[in-house]
Amino acid sequence: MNNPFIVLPVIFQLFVAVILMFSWNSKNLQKLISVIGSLIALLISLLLLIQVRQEGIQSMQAGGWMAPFGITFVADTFSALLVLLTAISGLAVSVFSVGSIRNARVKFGYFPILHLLIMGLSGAFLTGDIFNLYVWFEIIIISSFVLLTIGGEKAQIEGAIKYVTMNLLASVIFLTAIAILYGLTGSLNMADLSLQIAQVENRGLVNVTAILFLIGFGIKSAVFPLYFWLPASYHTPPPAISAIFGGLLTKVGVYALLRVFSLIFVPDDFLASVIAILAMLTMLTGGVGALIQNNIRKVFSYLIICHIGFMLAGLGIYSTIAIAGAIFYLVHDIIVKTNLFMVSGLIFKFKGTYSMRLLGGFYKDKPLLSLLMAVPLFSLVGIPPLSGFWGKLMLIKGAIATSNILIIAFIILGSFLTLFIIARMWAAVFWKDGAALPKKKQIKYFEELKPLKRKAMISSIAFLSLISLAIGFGAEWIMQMAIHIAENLMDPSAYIQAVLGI
Amino acid sequence: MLIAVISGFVFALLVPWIMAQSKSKTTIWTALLPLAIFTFFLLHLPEIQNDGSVKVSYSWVPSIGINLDFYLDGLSMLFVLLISGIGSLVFVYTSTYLKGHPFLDRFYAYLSMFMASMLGLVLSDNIYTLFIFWELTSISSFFLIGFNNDNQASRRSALTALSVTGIGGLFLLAAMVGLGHTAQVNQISEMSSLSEIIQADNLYGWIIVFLFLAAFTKSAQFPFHFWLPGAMKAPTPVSTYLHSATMVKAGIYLLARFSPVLGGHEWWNGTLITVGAITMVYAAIHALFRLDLKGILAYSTISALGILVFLIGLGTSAAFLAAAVFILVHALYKATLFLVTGIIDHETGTRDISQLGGLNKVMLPVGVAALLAAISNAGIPPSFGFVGKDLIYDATLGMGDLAWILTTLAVITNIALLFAGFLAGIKPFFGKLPERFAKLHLPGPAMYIPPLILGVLCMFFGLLPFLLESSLIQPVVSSFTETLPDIHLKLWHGFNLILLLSAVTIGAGTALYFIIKPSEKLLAMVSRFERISPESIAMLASGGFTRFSSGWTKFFQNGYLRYYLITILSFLSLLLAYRLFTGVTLYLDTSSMTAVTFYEVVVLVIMAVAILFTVFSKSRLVAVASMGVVGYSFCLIFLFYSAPDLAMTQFSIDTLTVILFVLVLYNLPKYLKLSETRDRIRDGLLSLFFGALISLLTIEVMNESVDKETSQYYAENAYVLGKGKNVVNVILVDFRGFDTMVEITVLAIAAIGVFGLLKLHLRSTEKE
Amino acid sequence: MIKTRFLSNLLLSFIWLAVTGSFSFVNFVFGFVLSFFLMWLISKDRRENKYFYRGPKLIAFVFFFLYELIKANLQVAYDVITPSFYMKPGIIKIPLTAKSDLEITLLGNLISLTPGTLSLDVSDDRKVLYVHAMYVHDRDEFIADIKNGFERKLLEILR
Amino acid sequence: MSIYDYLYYIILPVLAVSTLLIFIRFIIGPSLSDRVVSLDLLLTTGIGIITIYSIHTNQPAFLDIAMIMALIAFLGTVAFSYYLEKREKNE
Amino acid sequence: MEILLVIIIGLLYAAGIYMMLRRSLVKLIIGLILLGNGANLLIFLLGKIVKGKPPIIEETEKMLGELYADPVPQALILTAIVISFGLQAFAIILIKRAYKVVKTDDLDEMNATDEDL
Amino acid sequence: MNEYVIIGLSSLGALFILLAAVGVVRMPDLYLRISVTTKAATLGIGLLLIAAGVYFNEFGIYSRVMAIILFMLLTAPVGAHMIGRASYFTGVKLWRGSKLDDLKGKYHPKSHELASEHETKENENQ
Amino acid sequence: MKTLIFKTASAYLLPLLLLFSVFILLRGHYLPGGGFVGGLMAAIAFVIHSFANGIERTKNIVKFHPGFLMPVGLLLALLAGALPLLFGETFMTGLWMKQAVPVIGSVGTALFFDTGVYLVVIGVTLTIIFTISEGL
Ligand code: NA
Ligand code: NA
Repeated sequence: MNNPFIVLPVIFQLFVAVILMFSWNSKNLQKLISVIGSLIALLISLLLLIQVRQEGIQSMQAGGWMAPFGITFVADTFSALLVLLTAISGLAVSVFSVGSIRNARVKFGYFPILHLLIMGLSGAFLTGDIFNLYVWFEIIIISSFVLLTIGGEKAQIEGAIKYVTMNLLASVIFLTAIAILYGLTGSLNMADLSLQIAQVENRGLVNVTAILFLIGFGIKSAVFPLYFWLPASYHTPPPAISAIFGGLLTKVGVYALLRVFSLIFVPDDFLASVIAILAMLTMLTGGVGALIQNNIRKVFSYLIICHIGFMLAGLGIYSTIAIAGAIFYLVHDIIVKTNLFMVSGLIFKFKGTYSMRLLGGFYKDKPLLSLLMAVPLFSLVGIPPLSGFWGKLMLIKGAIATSNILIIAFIILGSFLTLFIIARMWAAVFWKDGAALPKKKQIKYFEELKPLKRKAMISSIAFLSLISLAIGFGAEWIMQMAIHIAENLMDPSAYIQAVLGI
Repeated sequence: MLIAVISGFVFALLVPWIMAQSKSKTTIWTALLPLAIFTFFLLHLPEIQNDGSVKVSYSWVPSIGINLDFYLDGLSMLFVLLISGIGSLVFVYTSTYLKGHPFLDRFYAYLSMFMASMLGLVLSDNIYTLFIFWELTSISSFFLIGFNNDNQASRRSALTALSVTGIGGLFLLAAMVGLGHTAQVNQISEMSSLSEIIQADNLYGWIIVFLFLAAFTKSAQFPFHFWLPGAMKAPTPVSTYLHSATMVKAGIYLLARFSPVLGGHEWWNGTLITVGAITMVYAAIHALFRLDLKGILAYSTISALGILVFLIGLGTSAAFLAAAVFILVHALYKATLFLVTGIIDHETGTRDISQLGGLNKVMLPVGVAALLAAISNAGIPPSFGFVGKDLIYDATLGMGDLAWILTTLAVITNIALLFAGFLAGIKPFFGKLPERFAKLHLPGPAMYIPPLILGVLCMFFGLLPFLLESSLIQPVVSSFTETLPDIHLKLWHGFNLILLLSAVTIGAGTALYFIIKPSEKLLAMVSRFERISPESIAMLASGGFTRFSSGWTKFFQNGYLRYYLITILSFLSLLLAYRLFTGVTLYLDTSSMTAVTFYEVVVLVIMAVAILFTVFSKSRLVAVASMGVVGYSFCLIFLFYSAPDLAMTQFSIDTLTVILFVLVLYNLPKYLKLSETRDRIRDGLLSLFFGALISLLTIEVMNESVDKETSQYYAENAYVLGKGKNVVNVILVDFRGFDTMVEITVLAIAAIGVFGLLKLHLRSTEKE
Repeated sequence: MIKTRFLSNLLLSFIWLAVTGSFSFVNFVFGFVLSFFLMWLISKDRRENKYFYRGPKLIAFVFFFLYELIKANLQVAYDVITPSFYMKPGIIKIPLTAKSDLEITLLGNLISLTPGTLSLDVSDDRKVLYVHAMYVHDRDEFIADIKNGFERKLLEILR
Repeated sequence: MSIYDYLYYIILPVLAVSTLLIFIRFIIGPSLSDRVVSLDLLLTTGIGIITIYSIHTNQPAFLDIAMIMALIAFLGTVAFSYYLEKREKNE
Repeated sequence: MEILLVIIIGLLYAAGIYMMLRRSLVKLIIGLILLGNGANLLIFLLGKIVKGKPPIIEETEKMLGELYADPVPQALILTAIVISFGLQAFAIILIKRAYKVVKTDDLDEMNATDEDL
Repeated sequence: MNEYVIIGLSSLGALFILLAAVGVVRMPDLYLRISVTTKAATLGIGLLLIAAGVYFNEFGIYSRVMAIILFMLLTAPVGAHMIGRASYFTGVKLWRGSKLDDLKGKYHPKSHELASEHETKENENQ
Repeated sequence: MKTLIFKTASAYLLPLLLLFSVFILLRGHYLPGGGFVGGLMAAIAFVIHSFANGIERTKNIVKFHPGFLMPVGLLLALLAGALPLLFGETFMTGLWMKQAVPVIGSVGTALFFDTGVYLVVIGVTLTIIFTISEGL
């Protein structure tokens, strides 16, 4: 099977980025290209998912070199689904950027880099080669690093330094792990590695290598105690950038963890308990962190950590149901976190602050908008049947099946903290009377924007809210996929077959 | 049935729109929906008699067995009728109570949503949909309690209510999942036959713990009761609907519903009796000292809920019967009292019981309703309350050894409750009318007719209890228990112990009413104990948790990058070391290694010294230069070991890096503030430990030599298939060309980044 | 003029390579010398001839330079190896006859390449070259050495 | 003694010793210029080592590295000079 | 020889980390570079090292002979080096920008984003 | 025959490099170090390269060897000049045994313009 | 830096290095070298020139914005990768001309790909160095 179509989501983004670079001097053209490009990318990803669902796992051997000799790209349901979600988030952020990103940034390559970031994410989801995964990670790091820093003042730069240092440390650890894998097996193809690593007699070394992967990807997924870069940086860049970060960056780490710890390494008891403990502490850390924040973007940042704990718990429990839960949660979280950072951006556009203490009065002034923003907020909480609920349900199912009451307790704690925090935020930002804040000169307020820009911002939020609702109410659809994905992760023979033909 | 449930949600969405469209200010028409639902279910009443039930199922998320299974039996029928019946009255009442309120549309939306959720909850046969509707009741009540959202107290109590019920909801989820796991089915109606299997499962204990937490929080059982008095900040229709008649009874419903599945076990019954008893007594006594009408009602409601839990805990069919009747009794009189309180509040502007009196003179119909309710509450014949109280005593007396203790507790509770009922239903209307209230008028009929209807019903069912006997109560009880008791509801049982107890209750309660005069002083006296009340403890705990959160967060996220790195690296080192020293046999195989040569050693020595020099040099530029030396030594190493391409690239890149550094560094000040020696030693040890681990690991991996199939393939095919003789280059542009493609993209991004970083200067600090 | 000559010379040597079909360095040198000789034979104009006698001069200069290089190297070597220093270093200003960029640069570089001397800088008006030298026993003698040696010979070739 | 042995046992060690000596100057300094000069000289010596190594291993391909070094090596020197001058001007 | 290289690898990792734990942004970046070098050398070493046999096919041959250096690690390192270069370049320029904006090279003074809530 | 040429050339080359190395350690000031090293090393490398050319004895190799030597001849003196000049600005001192310094005071302290004869007024003031 | 010697030398070094960089690029498939190192060499040629003559003069020589080379190079690499799709092959399959071209050897998509790399590297390096030098 050699289906070149599966790299199209990646290549197409590169193509769009190149075209954008060529239109360097025309801001409006760039915006147009970006939105149209993102739309087409969404279509492509949708077609890919449909194809994978209908015809099974697709693979492409780049350059026609049969695996494991070339670089293999593999689209199973997991990858295709994540690529689709990336495209959805990408489209939303692109549209949101049209409304919210300053022209000065557009002049300095905002859009090309945004598309290259999305390309990197899609590439990471699709690749079947461990070193190629490293390369995709690097493109993600550099593009996010650039997006985070450019045009930045103090806070942004400080955040970026922390962000990039820890992520580069993660890369080095990852690279070290790849070196060891190569030393042990002589292979880089993940499917091939799956077979080769099973034959390594020195299991101790395999376990040590697994630790390196755990930490490397753990840093990227912002797991306790490796998460520090996230709260230090996510609240600093323009909201459109926070949105794509919040939605996708950590998720790629989670994806990598799930993939590597099912395909290449199967966690032994020690590792599984380490993962489970980390998951619980991650929930706790994210939850309590969010609890004491006042800046809404910081609240969301910590909640990302908290919810990464949920996904990690799925891996720690390591059963089909639990992993399906983690995957469902992943799907939900990508959409909702992207949306929430856009929501925070919109709030800022109205009031000129992210501080909950100062904000207020939305519910009275903007009832429809409040309703719109309530969708991602309460989806995040997981008020059933909104999207956040289903993954959690599956996780608890998985934990019950293994009688892991402690994990349940932490999931309950994490969920409760999320509920409390969001409800409190609702009370503070929407219910509380908003004293009219003094208008700051350096902020362009929502009312001052052109109608097209306003519509762009609101429609992107509406778009993702609709998707969230669809995930919640149409849970069956995602659930089938999540279970299918989890089954395929637990038994990767189909994946290996699709790549190596054995 | 689905339509009945869904319609509420749809209605919630439509209400604001319809109201925006219609010009008329009356909103009484909204009551048509609950009324229609009430009628719909009333028509189903015959179907559930004689053990009958109605079952419908709609597929939703079949892959995990979550479907919209609905099940209508006696128990659900009782609740459904309460929900839609009282709902209708509340809708009507609201149309006047909140007339002209700017957000009335939203209020109706939440109210319908809440009603629909309640309906869904009591009709669900699927454990998961049960949970879903349960959560929806919490969330819609959050919006209802916080409806007056510019009031800080109102926001706070909404938050408290949501927190308590929300965490309960999560426990319910855990309970349901556990139940589904042990029973292997998701339909409650199919679980009662699996009761033994479930109770034998290891998870049984956890399941009931979770379930209790859910039920006790929702139904305001001690020690989770404190959210309920706070929730009285909500507009009165909300208090009436949620906090007396319906939502708080969801916990009772839950316990009742699962009694046949989980009940009968000593853990189950023991806990329920204990918690129920504590709650009913504790709350009843608390009700004695309140001044706020709503506060009195809130505590008496908690007490009533305690009675219900207590009864379910008793687990006998007599107790179930008592519970079934008491649910109805309580709903009727308590809703009446709440609605009345709302009218008083609405008209007089106060709910302070010490300031109220003689209102009969200005609003007689309201007073009548209140009186009827108070009588029923007191259990004075011929009210329906009398029937209920009789059944309670009947149930407690049937408990064998414990009968006396339990009965005493019930009597004490009932005395206090009677007092509270009088306080709320009689005190405001009799006695002297304060002058400032002299000019008050009867509110609109939409407000006083609903309580009147309910008040009358309190009497009506008392006089004609048999109307309910087989139509409703018997089906209810039959859904609790297989062994159907012979049920005869009647007012008069003849002279017996129960009658005596009733008389004692009424007498003592009435006496109390005349002795205790609620006052600030009394309230203050009681308040002294609040420091040890569950609420204070919860607040203390939550304060503690916040402090813990703050400490935990600031400890880890302290702002110093190097501590972050230290944490990460220590964690990594520990895990690595553990796995390396426990799982790997360390040895060194030198057989396949290459010989040591002088010139290589020289290069390595230079490299090592240059590394150290880089680390310890006091000037940036010198560090950069010696980093250059490191790079150039690398270049030689690559050369010695047959990697000319690498050597070239390393060399060019190192030179460029040095140039970049040099271009950047010229305007930086000198290194300042060297860290303390202690820090440096700590960092040095950590670094060396980590470095040593990596070295060890490398040696061990080197021992495991493998044939590299991929390399062999490249060696054979680079020229034949790839048409190139420099195999490394063929790999880069062909075999692994994709890496290179990404690699140059990385470079391009870096360049754009550098360009923007130095050239983009945002005007002022304009923010996005 | 010279450039064209040189290029045609080069071209001819490549043609020679192609004709003989043997791509070796020796063959190339042979081809170059051969075509140089042939071009000299067929040249008519005196001005064109400059190219031809400049060639031998260039070779002579190279040998002169190598001689200087080795001589100076030995001198420096002796100083480096023996324990005490015999040197008398200093920075000397040398007035320039060389005018064009190329002339000055070449001169400066050649001086630098010789052990013991180092061209530090050229004045902005291009009148003098500052040279650091190891053995400055007499300033005027040193200046004369440079001017009569490197500079004169160099200019002869370039002009 | 073959030519390979000669290169290997005599020439390469001599070059290695030279490298060490130059590196000592790098460490001593004292000025940045001294370090730059010795860095440049290290590279030059490196070119020598590469040349001999290419003979020793019979790999002319290694000479290409020498070529690139020869071309780029002085860039570092130029950059440091640039730095020194700039810093001087700025002060 | 390998043992010496292993020691150098350990030294590079240790030095890189030690540098990263200093307070200066410049040192941090130098540390990252050293760390990257360490990883590269690790890849190189674990691919098995061979002296004097570059993976270049002889002019007269069609494939590599018996003994040759493993080309795969070389290709991987090349990619890694180049990518690190991109990141390094940006990071180095960031020093400049950071100094301009934050007026310091001291990382301890760059903790505002974590402090205010 | 070739062998002896190679041995001769490489020995001489190595010797020159060693000389430069000793020089760079021993010479008392920076300018002297530059003086000693650039040339000796260039000569040494040139000889080694020619040795390599003789060894491989191929046109391609010879041309490459020539190219490398040419590059070195072009860059080495320029580099030496640059660093020597810059060091002078930054005040790297001449060895105390130095005889004379014609360059003293000729540089304009701000613009780094270099005068040939007359010192600028600012310099006089220093 | 105003030094006559450096300035003059740089004028000769520039073409020399550029020529050399193309050489390195073209032979990369056979011997050490390739697009990356070749591109670096070319960029370094301009960097040296800019050190000697100032950014503005070098920019005049380059004639177009170096940043422009990046998308051009990327596009070239992309097209070299995508071209096989037209021939029914998968992405990045090497296509080769039947006959070898003198000097260069076999010409195929790999060469175009490498040329793309070459251009990107020049563009990137120059953009970085020029940007930072302008800020000095
Ligand atoms: Na010199
Ligand atoms: Na000299």
